[in-house]
Amino acid sequence: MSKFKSLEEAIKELVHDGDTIAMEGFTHLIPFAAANEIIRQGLSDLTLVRMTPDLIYDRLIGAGCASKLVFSWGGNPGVGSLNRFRDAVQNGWPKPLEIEEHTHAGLSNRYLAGATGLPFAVIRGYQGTDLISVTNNVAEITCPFTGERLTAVAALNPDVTIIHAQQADREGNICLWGITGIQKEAALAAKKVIVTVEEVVDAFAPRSNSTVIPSFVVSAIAIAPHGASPSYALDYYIRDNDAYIAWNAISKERESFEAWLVSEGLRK
Amino acid sequence: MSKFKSLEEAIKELVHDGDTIAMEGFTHLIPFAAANEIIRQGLSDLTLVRMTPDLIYDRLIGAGCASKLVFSWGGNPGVGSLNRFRDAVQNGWPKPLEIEEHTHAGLSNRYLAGATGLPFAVIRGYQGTDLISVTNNVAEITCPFTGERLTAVAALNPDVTIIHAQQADREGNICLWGITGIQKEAALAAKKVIVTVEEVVDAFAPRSNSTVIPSFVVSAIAIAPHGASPSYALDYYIRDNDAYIAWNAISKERESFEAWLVSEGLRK
Amino acid sequence: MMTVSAARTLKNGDSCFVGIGIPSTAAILAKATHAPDLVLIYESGTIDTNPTRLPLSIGDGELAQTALTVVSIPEIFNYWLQPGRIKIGFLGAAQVDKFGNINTTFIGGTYKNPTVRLPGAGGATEIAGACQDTTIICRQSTRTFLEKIDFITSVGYGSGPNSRKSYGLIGNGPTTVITDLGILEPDPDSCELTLTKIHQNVDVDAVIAATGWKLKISKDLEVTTPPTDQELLFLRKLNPPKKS
Amino acid sequence: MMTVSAARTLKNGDSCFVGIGIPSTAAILAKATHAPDLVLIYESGTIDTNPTRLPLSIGDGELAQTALTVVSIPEIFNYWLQPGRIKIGFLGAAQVDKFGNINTTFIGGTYKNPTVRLPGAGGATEIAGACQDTTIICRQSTRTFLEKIDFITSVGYGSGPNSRKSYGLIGNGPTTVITDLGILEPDPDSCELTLTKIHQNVDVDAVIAATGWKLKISKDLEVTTPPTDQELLFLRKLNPPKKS
Repeated sequence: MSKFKSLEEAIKELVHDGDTIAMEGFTHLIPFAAANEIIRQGLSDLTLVRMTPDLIYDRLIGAGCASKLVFSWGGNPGVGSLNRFRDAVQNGWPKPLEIEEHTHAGLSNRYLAGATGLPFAVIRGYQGTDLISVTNNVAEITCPFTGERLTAVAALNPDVTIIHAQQADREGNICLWGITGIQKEAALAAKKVIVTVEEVVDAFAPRSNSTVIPSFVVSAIAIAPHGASPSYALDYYIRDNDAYIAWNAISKERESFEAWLVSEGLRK
Repeated sequence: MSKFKSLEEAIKELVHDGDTIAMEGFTHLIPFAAANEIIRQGLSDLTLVRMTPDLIYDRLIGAGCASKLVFSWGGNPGVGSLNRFRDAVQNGWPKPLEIEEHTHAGLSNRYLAGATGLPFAVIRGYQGTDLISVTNNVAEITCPFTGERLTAVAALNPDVTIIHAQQADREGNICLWGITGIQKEAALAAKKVIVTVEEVVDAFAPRSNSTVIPSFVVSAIAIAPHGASPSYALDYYIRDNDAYIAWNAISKERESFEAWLVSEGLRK
Repeated sequence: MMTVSAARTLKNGDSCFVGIGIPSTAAILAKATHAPDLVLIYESGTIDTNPTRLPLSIGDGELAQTALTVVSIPEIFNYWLQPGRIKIGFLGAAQVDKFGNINTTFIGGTYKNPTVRLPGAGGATEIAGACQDTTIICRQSTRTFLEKIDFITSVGYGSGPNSRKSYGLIGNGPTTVITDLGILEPDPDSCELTLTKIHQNVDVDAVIAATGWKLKISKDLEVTTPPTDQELLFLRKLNPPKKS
Repeated sequence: MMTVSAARTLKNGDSCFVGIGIPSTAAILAKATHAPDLVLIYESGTIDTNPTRLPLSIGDGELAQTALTVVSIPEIFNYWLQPGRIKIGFLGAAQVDKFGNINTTFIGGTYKNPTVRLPGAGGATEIAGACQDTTIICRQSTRTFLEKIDFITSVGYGSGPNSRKSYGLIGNGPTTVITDLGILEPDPDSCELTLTKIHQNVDVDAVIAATGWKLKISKDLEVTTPPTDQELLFLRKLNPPKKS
């Protein structure tokens, strides 16, 4: 009953066609290895949730794994646009992509509501924007004490959340540090949690701003060194910025993207 | 314009009769030195807010500083009752004490709402209890997505929050660790924040679970070594459990309590 | 015997929300004996603690220093307790009624003018609401086990089988009540607390006499197993040295 | 010049919510020159960072390693931005209207069938709502400065002076708009963006021609001070080495 599995096994056992999956990591610790495995296994009809779709979802969308995207900022950070995302939204290629679009505060609070076992969370936001009219899962709510009108966002509870962390210990507890983003909330909101890690250690060292996720809320752990590359893992490796820049050319045309899928062994 | 002041100055400048003040620290880092200074300065008509009134508010209540108490658990932890609190509630001595009573989740979420700039927070709780009928600042709220009925608690924004921390750095940033309780939320909910610290250091060492509060939200810092005693400051000193036990006898009778006030130099 | 019975309700691998006193002792005992992988969680924010001595308070430094991680108070309640992640919660009580509702607020008089003012809710209300199962630990007498309690601080089964759902409480409610006389469990249909186990050398009539409502007795009433030597030895070791 | 103008809007001791690109460069420049105690906060959760090079992304490791503290995403938005603790926020824009409302969602076509799909809101909507003051940085042309924008992603002054209050937005709104041609500020009564400063060697008619609405010109129009040698030197040093 060990939670340690190969990445292939973990994805095969826990992720299914049609699932809602969240893969989080805010510019840091993005679970690229797990995403590649999802493409390799040819999963389809996924609802993909992620604040910043980034290269990782550009790949999944271009590979045809997704039917819906829930997100709050869809660019190639520091570089420009996400070409496969744009091709899907603008031209429906390789298949139509339904989108549900939020602000960062809105989507992070959808996870927060999910993690706290509530059906919604309250924020001050969205009002006056055109987002309200195009986005589901946002509603007005009135303060029962002051009468003030605020915004409610519906809880998000993914079928599976996948994150990458620097370390697991031998009991299957998880430790990540540096920019820890929305990983804890995304994990705690999910029905199942897969974590890929750089390495397994005997004990976690004291570190500022580290986040520890206890084993008892984790479904499976896969050891995946460099599993966040081309993003970075603080104290392990830096961001491969050339890969981010190169992605612009790779993803620009459908043909160059498909050639890349084959060259990476993600498609035969 | 330094934020470093003597404790006497900090209390004199920032705390006034009639204020709502929160002094937090969950069994750990309880700001006893600051409370003694409030008694010494003879402040009155305070609304005291604290999850666990503990010995610290038993003293302030017995000394007649408070007209109202907002709390969620009023005992002498590990020992028994709070005698001055009971005398005020049961007999109105030394003056009547209005109480507003919550659960831990309720009161901590009142702080949370205050810290996040919202007029209320939502929890799953209170329903079915008799607390609802005796406590203000609790109301039913309906989820706009599911129709589920939940509980809203009103934001709490103290005039002043006072906490004790292990360290400040020379720029006035604050670091506390170990059990960090509700201190961050209580501080961020307040209009003004006073922090007493064990010592000033050049830089904070990396530590698991440390909480750092940036200088720009702190109003005043007073160096007060042993300022949390008889509670404890992790890595500085342990809880003086004898003092907790002794408090039961000191606080038992009005006379013994008043003699204690004089003997500690808190009253002439 | 209450401590040992409480410890035995904990299974290896469970997560357990622990308070100070008997619950802490029971949880540490369980972890030292049959449930080494028990995950202890305290409302002070310490998750997966491994205390080597009895904590003086719920926020003892020992708990922080031996914990896997320590989180803030809003996090422990909002992220960990409220969503129902925790398997077992322990609760004490000043008064209990036949539906396992608990009073820890006041005894006698009125709320505004109580005869005895008690500490209040603390974390108990949410533990009672959100833990998957709760275990109540309370000495049994006609002063504590009442037909009607003075104040409902924490909800058990409310006024019967449908109450918890109508209140939006996600946990199962009090599945075990451990007293100095025996163990009560809710009737599967009516949710009324029923005597299902009795401690050695205790008379059933004594239990009935110590109960403020007409106590129902399970037809499969069992006698609890007395503490083992291992359990007693460990409890003696754990008992903190008395100061003079 | 946009970078230098942006840097100059920052005062020593201010707190500033920074994005990547010109805002980051401007903030680092300000901190290195006239505002050493500027507190830089990024939406990735890094508070009081002191980067020694330009970050590659908003979540660059450099920002975490030089920060006073790093917090989670929900905390940075809910605890720090939403309550209005942050003095200045920087915003970019694909389209701006005369009330400083911003579009970063799509250009042309409809929301469901856009001609050009842009990244979307990110943190901008809340920065626009909750920072005490916001500074918009955007090149000025008739493609970007429009009478009517395709989508309101982030609210400036809405449809005029009372809009922000009715939306519950607690910040003051866009107090400065910095372009490659000059600086626009809201009229104190109408909230309409008005040209108040012009960069050296730029013609007022050129600014009017680059604006999609009938641009008002302040009667106290000033010329901005050109970058100083110190500012230029620092910017050259900061420019990251190009990779071949």
